[in-house]
Amino acid sequence: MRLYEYQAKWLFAAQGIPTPPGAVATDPEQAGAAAEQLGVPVALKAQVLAGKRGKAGGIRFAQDAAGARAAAHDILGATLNGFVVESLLVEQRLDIASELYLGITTDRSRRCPVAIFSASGGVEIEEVARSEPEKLIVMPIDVAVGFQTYHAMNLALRGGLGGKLLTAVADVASRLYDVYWQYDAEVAEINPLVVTQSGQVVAADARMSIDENALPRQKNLPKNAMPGSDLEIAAREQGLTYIPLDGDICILANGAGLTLATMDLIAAHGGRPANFTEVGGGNYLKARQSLAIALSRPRIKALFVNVFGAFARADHIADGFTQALVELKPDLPIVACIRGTEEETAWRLVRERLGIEPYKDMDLAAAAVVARAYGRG
Amino acid sequence: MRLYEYQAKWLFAAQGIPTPPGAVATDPEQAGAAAEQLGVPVALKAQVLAGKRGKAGGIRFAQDAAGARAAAHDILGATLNGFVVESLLVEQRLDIASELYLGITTDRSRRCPVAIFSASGGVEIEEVARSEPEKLIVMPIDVAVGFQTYHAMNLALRGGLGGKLLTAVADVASRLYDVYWQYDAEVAEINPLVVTQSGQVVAADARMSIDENALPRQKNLPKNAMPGSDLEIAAREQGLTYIPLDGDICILANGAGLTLATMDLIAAHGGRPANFTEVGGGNYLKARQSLAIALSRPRIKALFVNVFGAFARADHIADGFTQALVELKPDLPIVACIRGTEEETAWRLVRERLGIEPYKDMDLAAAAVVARAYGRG
Amino acid sequence: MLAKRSDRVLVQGITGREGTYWTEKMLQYGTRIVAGVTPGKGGQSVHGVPVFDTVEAAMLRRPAEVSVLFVPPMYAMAGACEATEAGIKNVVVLADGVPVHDTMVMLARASQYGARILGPNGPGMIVPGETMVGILPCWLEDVFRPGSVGVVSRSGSLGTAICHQVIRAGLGQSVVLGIGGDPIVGTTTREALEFFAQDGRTRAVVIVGELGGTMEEDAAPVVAEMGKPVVAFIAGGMAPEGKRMGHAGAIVEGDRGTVRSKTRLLAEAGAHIARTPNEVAELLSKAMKTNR
Amino acid sequence: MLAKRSDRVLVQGITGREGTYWTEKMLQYGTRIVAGVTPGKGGQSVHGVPVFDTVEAAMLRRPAEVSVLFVPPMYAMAGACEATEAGIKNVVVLADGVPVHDTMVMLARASQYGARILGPNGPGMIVPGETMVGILPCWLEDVFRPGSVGVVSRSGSLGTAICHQVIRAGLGQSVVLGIGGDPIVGTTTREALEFFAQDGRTRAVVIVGELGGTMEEDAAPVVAEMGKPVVAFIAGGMAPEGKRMGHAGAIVEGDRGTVRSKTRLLAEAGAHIARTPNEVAELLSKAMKTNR
Repeated sequence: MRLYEYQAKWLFAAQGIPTPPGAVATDPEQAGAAAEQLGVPVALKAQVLAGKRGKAGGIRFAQDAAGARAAAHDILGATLNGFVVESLLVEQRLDIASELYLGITTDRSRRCPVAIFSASGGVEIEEVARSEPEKLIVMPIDVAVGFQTYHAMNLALRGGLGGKLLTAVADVASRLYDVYWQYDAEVAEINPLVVTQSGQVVAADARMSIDENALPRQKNLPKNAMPGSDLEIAAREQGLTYIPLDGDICILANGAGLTLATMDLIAAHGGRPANFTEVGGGNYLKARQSLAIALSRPRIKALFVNVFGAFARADHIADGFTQALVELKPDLPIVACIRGTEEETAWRLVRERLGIEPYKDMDLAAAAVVARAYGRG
Repeated sequence: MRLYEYQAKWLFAAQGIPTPPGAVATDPEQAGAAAEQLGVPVALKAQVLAGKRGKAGGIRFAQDAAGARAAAHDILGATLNGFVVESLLVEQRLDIASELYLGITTDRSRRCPVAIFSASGGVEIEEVARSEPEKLIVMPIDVAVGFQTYHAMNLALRGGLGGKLLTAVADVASRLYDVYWQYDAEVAEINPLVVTQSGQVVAADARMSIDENALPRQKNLPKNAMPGSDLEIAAREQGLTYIPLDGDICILANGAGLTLATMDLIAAHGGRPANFTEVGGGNYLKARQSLAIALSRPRIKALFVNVFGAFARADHIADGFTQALVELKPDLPIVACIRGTEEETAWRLVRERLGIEPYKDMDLAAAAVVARAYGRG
Repeated sequence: MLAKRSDRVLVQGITGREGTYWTEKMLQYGTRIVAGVTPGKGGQSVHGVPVFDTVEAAMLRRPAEVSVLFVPPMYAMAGACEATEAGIKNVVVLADGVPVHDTMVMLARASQYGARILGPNGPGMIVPGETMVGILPCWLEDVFRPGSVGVVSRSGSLGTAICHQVIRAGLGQSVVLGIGGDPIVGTTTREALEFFAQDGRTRAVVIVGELGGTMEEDAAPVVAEMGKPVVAFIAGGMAPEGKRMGHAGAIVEGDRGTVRSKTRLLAEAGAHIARTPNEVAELLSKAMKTNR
Repeated sequence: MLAKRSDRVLVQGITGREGTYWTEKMLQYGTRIVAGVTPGKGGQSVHGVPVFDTVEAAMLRRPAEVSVLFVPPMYAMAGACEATEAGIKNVVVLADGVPVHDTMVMLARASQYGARILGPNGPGMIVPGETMVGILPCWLEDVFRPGSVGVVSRSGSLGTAICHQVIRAGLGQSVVLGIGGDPIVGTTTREALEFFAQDGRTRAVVIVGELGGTMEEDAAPVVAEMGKPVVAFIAGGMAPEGKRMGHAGAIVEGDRGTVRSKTRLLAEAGAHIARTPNEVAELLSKAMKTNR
């Protein structure tokens, strides 16, 4: 779950990381008032969960309160990389002497957190990673030990810092790890970490995303709507994963891997998958909601159910989706392929409740649903 | 720093350990009101930092509010094992089915924390330790791992528990370790841990003491006066260690070990040490306060200063105590033995400021101070 | 690394609904389940298997080489640590939804004790005809049969479907390893391949992967060296590209993590790439014939 | 376990007041100080010793075998962990006031890295005439002289005073170990005795103990077996009995921890017990003569 910049900055500031004085504004008046209170000049930053916000016009500067109101008027309500801007972060503008990069993330390959630092920060950091990798210091972290100040000191030192800047950056880095660890973050990132003309180190931007599996124990996080369409949000509120795609064949499968493979299979047969909807684990209990969401989109031409039951038993899943389809009564061709634990019970449920014969080979089933969806069956 | 029972119970309860409903009372009216609010019968427990409180009459029971007032009237202001009772903890009386013992402490010999459990708890636990040591389970804790619920489960299991009582006690034990660790405790102890008639596990008593070296980082502890005489408290407030003894030769030495040895030496020569006052480490800067406190007692017959400077340099210590004696002008024989780092400067200061010749051999010095204190010199 | 027929197995969380159900399935398959653990339920029994309060207590009376955890995701870390601390060297974590930080701690502790974790978020493992530890539908005869194909899968349901393809090819499996679909797992594709390279019974390998992470890329060098045919199916070619975790994610993963990068590296290492599950059967048949 | 003349020494916190003062004293005594560490002060020098920002940075350019910490008590744990992690095997922690929980963590980490801690809350160590690491007044010629008596002390000032008694007895010291006065220390009296038992230069040992804890009791068995005369002075016979830490303290310490229990066990093991510091000189002279 990704946090907004201002939310991440709350958490950073609470851990003692310096952030610019600022306030959130949802209308131009608030933005003007914030500018007055903070003292000008200010930066106004669109709060959207998208990168490259600056290039898309999501960051503006203002010399006075009137300018802040005008800029806020322009940005609020605008669409930025597909997201509507609903709030702004108004901050004191920093006198930038230099821009550093600092991040903590989970490294899937090393199977541990890593701290990343570069004295060449800013928006072009990925370009630095490609062209001058020696300027990026990546340090694996032993979770049993944590990331102590002396580790952070070594990181900044390898990155070329010295003197007061070394100790200031190391202090921020070790606090950033504490935030990352404490909030079950996937990533906690400051880019740029600004060194001001007066030598202060300040987190000018903040990016943070939380492991959704850890949300049950993260009671103190800011409540936050993730980005997405209304359907995505509806699914998420019910604890379901639903990602809409461009196509027209609705897919329901169990397990992320089989769902991905089912999409590939539909495509291999010339079909266009309409969504990624997973009912693995305990989610088969929510088949009705999943299907209601997935089928509610216009232009759906067919439904393909693909189940290979194991831990989530085939009969349980079949019970869930057949009941749901009996209730929803979609006016669509339905093809179901079912295998796995208690498959015979599952087949019986499909025959009895839906009046169709289940497939046992997913390749044949995929071919059938594509043919029927596009009127070739 | 030892906490009062009610303070320890606050910390335990905040960590989720069940404690009896209760309230603190400092006068009989409060005690009566508390009894009414809690519902009778109640237990009234003197809040003093002394053991065997029950045997000394510090615990009373009452069947109604009037009884509670009467009991409070008896206990408050009474002296218990040398401590004046200034407050009571009024608690719902427990229906005791059995009493267990549970403690976490730092084991100096094993150099790690240990968890201790016995199904035979209560006031006679030390007797159990002597006569039936097999009933006491002592489990060392790896600080890198902590004391997880499964460790606690093994502890309670080895102690003979099973079923729901096993999981309930294990839950309390692992929370008790969390309190111990989080608050830098030397000991966190529940004796008895009561199993009520209805099968609940409740911390009927609570004992906790905090590592004083950790107080600078323990900002959230209840403020608390440690027990002791006014002089002890005055010394502690200035960050000094001062323990009054029965004798009449005032001692000032640097380092705990040398101070102890100096006391022994005075005794070996037939003298009676009046106090333990240490000025090691950075405390030599507080020599004036130390001496003011130590010399303020009546019947002091002589002052013996014994310094062997190392990290705390002899000249620094000498500078401190000679200045203090110039100011305090005690009308007493003074004997000073000084050795160690920058000793020559120290000797010069003693000669110039106090007009006495310092000793270099502590045995001769001790003999001299005893002789002069008792008029034999 | 893996359970053998002779290995004794402990079931943590045996008295729960899933634990009880799968204990029966495993016993029926021939898995040597010697004990179960549920705190507070010591002394009971489940399908004839004695239950203990802790792993330590179970190990004193009924030592085991393998433990499989039927515990909720938030308790998986404690369960795995308990098992490794009590001396179990192979721990199978099935739970879906374990926080990644917990997984990292679990793996750090396991490596201290010289133990291996399989999972989290996988279906466990099976040596067809010998033993099954986990939640695989071992009784389905057109899915699991003894044979010579090693299967390593990040996905439970897809892995099971691919096992059916192995049978369709007229073959069977030496070992099927469900390594789990989480971002970080205890046993990687690469480690599974290293095992298959050494394993005498395994004559060919199927890799079931999916987009995200770099496990398939990391395994490619072993594919090149192992001297046994490898067929790979990487799911997710049609999925929208996953959101990267900030610059940090881009920096640590670089250009890797896509289906394209995985299939390219595996193909360059000599693996046969299946575009659909059914192609696995065909490619496998062909590869086994050529290899002979 | 101990510094030799050839050992290279790092000074953590070298730019502080105490660090600077004692670096000069150690250098004058002949200690091979090769580097200092103070974060943010890399590139400076103190008495000719180059300063680095971290121990890792120092070790890359100026490797050392021993580190001595002149850091405030709340930073001792981090400093010791930094040193052991960077590969230093002997760490001397001088600070008085280190929280005991920090000491336990420090020791657990040191043992992971195969390192030894001397201290906290001790004055360090000296091999008279060779090297001094810590804050001992090594230049006092009637306190420290090369010789054959090993001294182990829990107290800095008292230990120094006892060293003077060794000189009064016409002898000198092989090694003086200030193990520190804290409830938990990295090197115990027992471990020191085990070293002295093996050490060829050491022909007799003086134990300087005090009331509290069980280090002296724990060391008694080594006294009985070491075959070298041992003189012990245990301070605190006149002190009021320390407050026990609840029942728990009584349970773990039992009847041990008093001056009486320490002197009884040491005497039974064959140690000569001094009642005053001056008696140490007499008992030592006598023991060395008898032993010849």
